[in-house]
Amino acid sequence: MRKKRSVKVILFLCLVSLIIAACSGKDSADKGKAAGDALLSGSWDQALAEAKGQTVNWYMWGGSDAINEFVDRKYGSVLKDKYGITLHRVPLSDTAEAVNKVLNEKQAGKNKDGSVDLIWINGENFATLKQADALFGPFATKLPNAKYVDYSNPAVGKDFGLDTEGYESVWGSAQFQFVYDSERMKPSELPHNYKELKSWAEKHPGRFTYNAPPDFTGTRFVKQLFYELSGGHQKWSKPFVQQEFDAEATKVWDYLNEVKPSLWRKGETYPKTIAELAALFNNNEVDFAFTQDIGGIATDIGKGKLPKTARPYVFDTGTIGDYHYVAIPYNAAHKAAAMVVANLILDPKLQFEKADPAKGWGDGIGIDPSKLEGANKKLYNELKAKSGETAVQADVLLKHKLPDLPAAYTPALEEGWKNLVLFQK
Amino acid sequence: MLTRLSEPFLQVTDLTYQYAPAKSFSLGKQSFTLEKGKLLVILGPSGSGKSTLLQLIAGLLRPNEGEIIMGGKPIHHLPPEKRNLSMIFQKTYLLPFLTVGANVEIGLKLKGMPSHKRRVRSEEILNQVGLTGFYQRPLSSLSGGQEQRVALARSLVIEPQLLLLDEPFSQLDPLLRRQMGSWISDIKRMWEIPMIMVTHDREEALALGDQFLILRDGAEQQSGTLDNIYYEPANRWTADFMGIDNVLDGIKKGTRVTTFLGDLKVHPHCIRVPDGPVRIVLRSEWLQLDFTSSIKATIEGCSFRGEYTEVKANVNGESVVIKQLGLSNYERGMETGVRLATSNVWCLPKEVM
Amino acid sequence: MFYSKSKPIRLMILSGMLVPSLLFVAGTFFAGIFISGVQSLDYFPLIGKTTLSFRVYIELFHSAIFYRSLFFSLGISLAATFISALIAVILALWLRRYVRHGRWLHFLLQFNLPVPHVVGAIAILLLFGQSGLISRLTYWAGMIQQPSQFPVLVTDQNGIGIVLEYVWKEVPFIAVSVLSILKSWVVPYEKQLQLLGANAWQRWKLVTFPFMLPSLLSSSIIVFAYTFGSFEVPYVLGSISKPTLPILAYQAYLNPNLTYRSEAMAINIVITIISMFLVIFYMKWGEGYAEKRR
Amino acid sequence: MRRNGVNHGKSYAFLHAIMISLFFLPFIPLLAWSFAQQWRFPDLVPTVSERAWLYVFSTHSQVKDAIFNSLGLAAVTSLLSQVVAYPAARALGLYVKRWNKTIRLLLIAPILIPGISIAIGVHVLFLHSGLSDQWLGVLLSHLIPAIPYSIYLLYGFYAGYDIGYEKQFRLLGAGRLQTFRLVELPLLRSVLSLSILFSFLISWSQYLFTVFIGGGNLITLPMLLFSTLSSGDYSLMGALCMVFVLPALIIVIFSSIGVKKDLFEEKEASRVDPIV
Repeated sequence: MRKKRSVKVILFLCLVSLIIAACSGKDSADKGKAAGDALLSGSWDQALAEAKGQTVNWYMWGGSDAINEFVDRKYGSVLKDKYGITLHRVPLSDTAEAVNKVLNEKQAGKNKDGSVDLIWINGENFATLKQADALFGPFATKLPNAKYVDYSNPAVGKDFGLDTEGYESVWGSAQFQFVYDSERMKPSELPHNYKELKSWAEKHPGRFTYNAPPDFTGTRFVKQLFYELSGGHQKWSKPFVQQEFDAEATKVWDYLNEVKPSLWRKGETYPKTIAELAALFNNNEVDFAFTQDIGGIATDIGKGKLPKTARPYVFDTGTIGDYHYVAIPYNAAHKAAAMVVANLILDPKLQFEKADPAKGWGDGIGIDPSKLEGANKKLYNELKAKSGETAVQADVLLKHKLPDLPAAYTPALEEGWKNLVLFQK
Repeated sequence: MLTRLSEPFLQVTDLTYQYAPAKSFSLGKQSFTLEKGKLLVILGPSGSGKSTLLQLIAGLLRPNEGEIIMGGKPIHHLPPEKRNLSMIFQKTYLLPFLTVGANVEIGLKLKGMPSHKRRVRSEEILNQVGLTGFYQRPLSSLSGGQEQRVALARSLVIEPQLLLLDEPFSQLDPLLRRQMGSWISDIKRMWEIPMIMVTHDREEALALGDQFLILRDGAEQQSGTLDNIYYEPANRWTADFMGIDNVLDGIKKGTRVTTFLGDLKVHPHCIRVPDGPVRIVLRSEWLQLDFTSSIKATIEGCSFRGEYTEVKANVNGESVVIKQLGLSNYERGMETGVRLATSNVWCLPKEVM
Repeated sequence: MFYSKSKPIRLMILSGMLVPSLLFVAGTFFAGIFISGVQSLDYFPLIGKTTLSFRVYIELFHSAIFYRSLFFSLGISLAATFISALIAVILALWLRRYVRHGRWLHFLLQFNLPVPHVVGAIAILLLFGQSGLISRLTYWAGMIQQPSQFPVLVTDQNGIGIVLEYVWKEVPFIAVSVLSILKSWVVPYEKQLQLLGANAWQRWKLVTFPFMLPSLLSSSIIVFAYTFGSFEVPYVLGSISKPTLPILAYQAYLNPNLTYRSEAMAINIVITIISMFLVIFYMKWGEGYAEKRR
Repeated sequence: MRRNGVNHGKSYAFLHAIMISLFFLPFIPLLAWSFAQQWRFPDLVPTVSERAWLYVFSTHSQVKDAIFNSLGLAAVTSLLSQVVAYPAARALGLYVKRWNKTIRLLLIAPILIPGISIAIGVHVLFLHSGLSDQWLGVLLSHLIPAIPYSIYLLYGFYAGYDIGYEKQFRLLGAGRLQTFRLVELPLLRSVLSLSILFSFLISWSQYLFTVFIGGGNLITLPMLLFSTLSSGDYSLMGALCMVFVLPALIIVIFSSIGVKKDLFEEKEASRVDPIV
């Protein structure tokens, strides 16, 4: 049988398909934008009507089962029952994945029917998307529940120094806290700034570590160090300048490299996630863990992830706290439903449930308590009264709260840490 | 089916087949006819194209040219399953996951015969091949010969118009082989099925065949009846292939030929061979040792072959092979004589050798 | 299959049988590699880069981290393949004695063949971690007082945890393929040799080993290729300061900064080229022997 | 070879002990964690809770959807890959002589090329052709390793296949389809089921392709497992792992009792696994 010709034909066909595949799919249509504009100018009822029956793909960091459960169970059922919206939570290990996805779609010219409807976001991820013109909005102030939010407060209205301009809607707040075990340590022994932390670590070799940037809290741990060593947060609220940054960052790298031999595993490796750090703490391998939950660590204690005697506290030099938001990509397929979700999660009752460690996960509220009235006000006061020894007092937290660095510093710190600390022998 | 007697049952005309150009082998124009109840043996060494020819008839290969007419109808364009013939291969190709009965009746099943009728027919045919009561048996319980008989039953039960056999017994031991041969003869007689068998085994071929076709490198060397191929080899190669041990030089003149065995009479069919140097082909069984003979010979060696003794003798400086029935033991160097046990000899022109 | 068809038609049918799979593999796999290749050469029309350059490769080949990852990956694969092969051969030689009553043993041997690698990795993590089950057992045995005294076996600098997982998973794979040869081919040859007066070592050297070599080789190549390119296992069990090559590619690809994209693609191409060599080795040695044997 | 050695019993038991501990041991912590409420360092036994399992089976969790997605994808992948692989394997094993090895090299290459390289390249390709984030795209991406794998397995069968069976049956009056159904398929059965099972497993345990091409829209079990991994919920991780190995377990049990011929015993043994 003569195979030679058939083989040639086959190879030729393959080549053709290869070329077609490589060249195809650059069609771009901008019809999506028009629909989005109508949504922004229309009434809320119209948005509700449009949202009915839609499915919202909410991309969010999936590293906490308490959050996952709250979102699925609480928001999911309210959305389904009240608005006829199906909530589809997409778990991510890093929000950058979702950012990447939207940018990829934009590159590929997929300007409508994008796969991401809503992203849990803040900081440099928001900055990246906003600067790439890949966000839908301004929609935040269009939401009925925006009346509870004080966007004039710079801490809310600015995200890592970047004006949100209504392109993201607030969801909650968080502040970095250290966690120790009151059974292992007396409060008097605790370090209260990075200087003390270093000498504590050197006295207790192998008992301290931090989760590696770019994990969110890990980066934040390095940022706070950066503040302390460079003389405070005030001088960094301006745009990023490489030379100025490098001059001060060196101190950070030196500090971290000096403390390295005293760290867990001699700093050869670090926990990848905040959860891994918590597990080390729980197994008595290290003496400190971190948390971001303003409402306290009762949720994690209840789940057995932290010992019952674990307590949170903050450094005297302060810790970084901020708001976190949700944003809608410019090409989202279900913008109306995404807006309904963004509005729903601002509902005071749900905000309080989320902040309650017993019902939610102790996340700080995103709304402004002074804007509350009547029953909501009462609920807020009840919530405030609840926090026990597993949480830091709200006024203490507020007193020690530091703003986050402008977004451009984050990749610089993360890259620097990777190259000058992690890979440094 | 009624066919006019003058027309043969199977008529193959100018069949050719060419393998992919890379392979040089091709089957040249082949033509033959076959009557009902006869068995045609296609003989040839491996690579001679005999299997190709059989597969062309079966429909497993599509001929480049030529036609096959069976029962008055052309069949060369039909797929194998529409040709109404059956074939038995070297391997039995019985399906290991079916019982004996299921294997036998599979052809009937394919034709859509209801299962109780199938069973009756299969049991009947199993009886005929001597496997009564094997219907329910698993295939693994059979011996080699039994498997071959099941395969035979499976081919016969569909009542084919033509049975093709592709070296069917070459995997069996000699005793079983002979037994299977007699089965085939019986079936041919009882069922009157025309058969075509391919083999490279001369003994088997001669025992079973009515008609013969000898192939070499895709070309026909000789065809004809048993007498033709036994007594009258068409050329030196056929002579060798048919196991003729003695090929002697001779000078032909008219109806006589002169050799070192003496002056011999030429077979009547060989008169046409031009006078001059020729070759004489002489079967070893036509020579006998005889002390009284005038042709003197010296024994060079002998070996016993089970039923006969093959003796090598030197006659006038030339070696000849002689077959003696039974066991005989001759000393090397013994002086004796040779006698020719035939009245005439077959000779071939020298240039065809 | 198509006996009654003429040659051109048969050729068409044959092409029809092969074209879908070839087209599929070409249209997805080879097209994907093609695009990786193009992007690794800094070709991004969408952000205005339309000239090809080897910039990324030059940078890559000057990066210490790249080399460290490359050699780390190769080292892990080599160690995993070698240890697995060694244990597998010993296990197979041992197991062949029990061919008769080997049903249950076979079940055991096959048990983790279809278990996904991620599960294996997590299991190793929970077993060999410093606060894992084995560490706890040694604590109760009084050998250690706290987790940090237990040897570092996972997320370690030398990839011990990763190798452990691979060995656990691949030993049965190699053993099963070697065993099938040992059971079917070797015995008569060994007996023959024994009759010729060969002792156990000579029998191993002259018959057993050469016979199992092809299947050992082909399964080892498969193991090497898999362990070299696996992402999940080092992701779970690797130290973040010692990324393997696939992890490096993954991190670079996920970086929102597009300049890292071409780096990811370049690493990708390096991985592909190394693996392509393995494919060729496989076709040459692994399969060649198998066919000869048949 | 000491077939009848005296100390068989002892070494046999020893072998058993070693193999059991080697291959089963790692599953113990997984199973134990799945029932753990809290399990801090020195404790050998966890405080028991069925929370993780309740979550797995609760209607709110994504686990159920993930199982269905994974099952559906794996089932369609394994069937489609047989459909594409069967003719190619048959053509390569029986008919195509010229260029045979080269074609096989091209077709089998995706098995040995790491998933990460393929996934990244194919992701970009699918982004351009609009296949990413689509069910179809994910399916196609799962087929990339599955089809070559099936070709590889089935080719092994056809390379040693005696086509005489088919010839014989055509001559007994069977058409092409009948021959396929009555002869080829039964002979192919054990290899085919192996190919179906393993392409199923390839899809079932696929993470990178699903995450890249599906972009998270299509949640499968491996994706849940990875996101649970970063959340540090070991109990849920243990439970998900147990769910995840279930098909593997069923297959092994099925293979050791159901099928007459041992799935792994023959030549195919060298053709299973490591992609999974």
